[in-house]
Amino acid sequence: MDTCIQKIREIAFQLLDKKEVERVIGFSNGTIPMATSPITIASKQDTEKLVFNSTCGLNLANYIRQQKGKIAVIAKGCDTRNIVTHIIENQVKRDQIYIIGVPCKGMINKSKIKALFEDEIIKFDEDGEILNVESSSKKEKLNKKDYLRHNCSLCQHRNPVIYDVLAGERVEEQIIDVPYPDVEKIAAMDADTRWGHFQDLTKNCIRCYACRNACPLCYCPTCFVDESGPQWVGKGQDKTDVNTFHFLRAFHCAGRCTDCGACVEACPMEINVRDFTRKLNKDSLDMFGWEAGLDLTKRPPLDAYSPDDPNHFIK
Amino acid sequence: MENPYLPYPVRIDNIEIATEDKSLKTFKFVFINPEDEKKFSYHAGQFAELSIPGIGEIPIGIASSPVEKGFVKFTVFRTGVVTSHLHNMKVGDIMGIRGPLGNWYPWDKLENKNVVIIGGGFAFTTLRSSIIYMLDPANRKKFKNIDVVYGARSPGMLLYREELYEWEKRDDINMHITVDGTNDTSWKYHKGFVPQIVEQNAPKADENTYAIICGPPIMIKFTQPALVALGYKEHQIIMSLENRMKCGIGMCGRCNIGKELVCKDGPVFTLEQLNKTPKEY
Amino acid sequence: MKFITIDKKNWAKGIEKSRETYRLFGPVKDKNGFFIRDLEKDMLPDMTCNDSVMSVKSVLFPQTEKILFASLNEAKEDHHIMKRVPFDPKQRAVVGIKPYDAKAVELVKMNFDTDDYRDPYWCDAYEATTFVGVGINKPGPFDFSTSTGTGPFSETGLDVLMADLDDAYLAKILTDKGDAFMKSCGFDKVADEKESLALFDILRKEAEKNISSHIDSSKLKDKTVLELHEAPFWDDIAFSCINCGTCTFVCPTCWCFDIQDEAKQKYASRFRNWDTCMSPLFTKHATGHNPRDSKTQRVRQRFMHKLKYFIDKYDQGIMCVGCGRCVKSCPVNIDIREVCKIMNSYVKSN
Amino acid sequence: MGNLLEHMGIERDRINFSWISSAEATKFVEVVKEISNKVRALGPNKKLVKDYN
Repeated sequence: MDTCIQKIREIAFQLLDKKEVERVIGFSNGTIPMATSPITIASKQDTEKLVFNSTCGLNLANYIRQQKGKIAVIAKGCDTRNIVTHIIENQVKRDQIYIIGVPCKGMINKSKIKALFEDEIIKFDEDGEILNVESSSKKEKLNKKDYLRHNCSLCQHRNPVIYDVLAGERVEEQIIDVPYPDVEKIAAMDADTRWGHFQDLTKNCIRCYACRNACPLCYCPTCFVDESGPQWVGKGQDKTDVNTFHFLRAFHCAGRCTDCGACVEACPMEINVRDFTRKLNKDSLDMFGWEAGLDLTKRPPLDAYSPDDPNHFIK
Repeated sequence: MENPYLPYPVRIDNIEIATEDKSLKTFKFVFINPEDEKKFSYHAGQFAELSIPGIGEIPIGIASSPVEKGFVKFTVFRTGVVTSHLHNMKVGDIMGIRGPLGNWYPWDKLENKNVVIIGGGFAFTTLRSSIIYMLDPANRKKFKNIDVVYGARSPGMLLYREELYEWEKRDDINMHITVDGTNDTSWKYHKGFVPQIVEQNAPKADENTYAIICGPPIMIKFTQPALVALGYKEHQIIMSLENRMKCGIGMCGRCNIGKELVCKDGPVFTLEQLNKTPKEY
Repeated sequence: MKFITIDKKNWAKGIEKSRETYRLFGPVKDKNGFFIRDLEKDMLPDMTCNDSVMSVKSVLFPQTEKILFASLNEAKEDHHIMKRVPFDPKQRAVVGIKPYDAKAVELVKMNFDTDDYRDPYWCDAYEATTFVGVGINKPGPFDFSTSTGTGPFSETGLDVLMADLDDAYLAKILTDKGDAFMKSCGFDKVADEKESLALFDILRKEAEKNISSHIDSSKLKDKTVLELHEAPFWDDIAFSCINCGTCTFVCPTCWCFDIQDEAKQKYASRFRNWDTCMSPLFTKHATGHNPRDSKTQRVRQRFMHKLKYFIDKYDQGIMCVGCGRCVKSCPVNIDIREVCKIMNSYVKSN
Repeated sequence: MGNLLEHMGIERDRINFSWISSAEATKFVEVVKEISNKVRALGPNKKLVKDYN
């Protein structure tokens, strides 16, 4: 990753130096272990602050809307797919965005690593495929591949699908035979067990909306949960209201979600809200052969009429 | 101690359409429990939460005056969920009122002073309350000259028209009624925006003159320089703010400007106070 | 000062016994950490809890609380007349809370119990609650509570402060409420005052020494609101913020709320829900005008409230107890310690 | 949408999408009859129901 950081800094420096972009959006080191924070850089001196590592799990496509002038953004494979969706949906213009693509070997599952320790992690660094993690009571040397986020372990688009420059060598794509084992596992349960699964999934939700706000696709000026006339959903902790928020938000991402995992990354309660979105991603693939954000020239399935639509109601 | 969230039950006693476009209605409420009226003892300039069970609450300035007994009045602009619902309610319907809330115009400080009241559009409610209060025979002698500049888009958009024309006839109050424009050839008052009428007609400031302003942000913005030009100092300009509110008692946290809470420390502030706080209103 | 020794072998039995008088709350381990929950039958407070994801504030101030109700059935005499939801007068005890959370309760009290108004929901719950705290022997790396007027063995806001001595608890009884709770548990083995005081002193010093994180808020008081408000650094601080409500919801001192009505058929309920200054809706007027329309304005509001307005209003320090929850939970790692540093060291250039 | 709700454990027969033109009165009646029969067979819904009080 170190060479990649150097490359990112060089590219950013050049872009700012030649005034090709007004700002570069990237990641900076966080104030606590296993944290990085989105940052915007306008001066070439500040490019030293840019970093990139396995903790950059957020999706910077979330920061590219409503920016003035041309900006550069650092993007992993899933993030570039999200940018494609943004371009298709007319949220940004291709020529406003300079994409610094980063071929990605996956981001780490912070919750899973934290769960190895009784106390707080005080030190984290990575050395190639090895993660060195330390708390005040113990040290662990971990293989990164065992601690990938779930979406990264099943990712088939690690390389950016759209970019102006790559900040590293392309990586080998994973061959995944069963891309949706999690969805299939839930589908195999009976209806009441499935219901129980989703009830349990969201039970700790505090409705902070971090999942929604970390999601680049959730850019509606007024989200349906915030609408008051008419009010679609109650605002309290009623379970039905909480679940309605989750499944409707997921539905609004149907055919658009690139499974970047930012929603789960952001959730302070470590809720795997991807259990909602992944079902829709699988349906998009099964019914329409569609994976979001791969092609600038194709309209997404929910936005196009086709005489051979597999849904029976349309006939 | 009383529960400050629990509204007093009231019955809608009368509903008047206040403006020609029907976007404003004046609601007259009577308290279902007569003893609640005493508890709801208020000063001109305060507001209350109109509370409709199952719909919500909305903070509205009290348009009736403390010297008017037996009822309370509110003039409400139809805009959101609660006000739309209220506009569809009928005489005899039961709802709630929570208050009185907030501070009021500084009546003690205004004694023996000249008072200039400046209002625009539908922000004339607490100003009406204030004028009725000052004109009350028991109070009129406490104040020196009273000037009122009040403007609306058109004659039909002026609130409390009958009262305005009555006041115009009196000699203990100087009315400067204005409209932005009108085709009505019989219109016998001013034409022009409030700031301009203020500049032309409001009395010049001396240390015994205070101005109370209530109106839309754009009017306030342009009236301030007019008042400054007339010699008003920051502490002589008194304004009433509106911010989004929920609790009305300084607890829910949303209406603050700096450390001041508009619902409890306000809504009435002098320009001098406001100039020390962030302009988050 | 009264001290009581509790053999851990007797702990469970004693806590169980207190249920005759008290409804119990305490830390419970769940999927992603500890939560302070209503302890149902057979549940004990999990005393291994180092710190909880959510603070103790929900005991007095639930995230959703029904406050009033009314019948909308016009056939009923009292239709459309709102009434308070009856208050359960049973005594409550929160067992195993951390001293910084108890300090937070004291800060929140300033908002809900004022000279002008008393919030009956919060205050009634507060008066019915006994706070049984436990000192933190090994503070975590994000605990900066000694910089915020509390600390791992601070007594502020507690009725009992216990020290965990491996096989026993040593309890310092701080109030009559605390004394009553200990009696209800049957914990009555009095410990020597002098020795206990000395022991607490050693534990406190040891724990405070372990605190590695500090902030300096000393200069904030003397700055003007406007110089901080208009300072140039807010856009940078706010850039990464996604405007979720995590920081405000995990914060033990954030008290802002929303009031919402719901109606079904002939029954109306009024609820209050936690609200967050991070949401644009928090301040949006019905007209569409929003005094804090931009992300920067909202982020600034949160930090200005905690680190400036609160100081100016109450002169009781900052509105932060140094628990570190927001630091750990923020999805984009906005760190109040860094923001405090920037604000505290800011000097307006001319 | 139907698939997602079903995936969450809501019975499939409670959810129906139909495309009916305003001129297709007969079809509308048929569809409504069919749905009501299916839902009646399922009995009252217990999931995703808001508990007021």
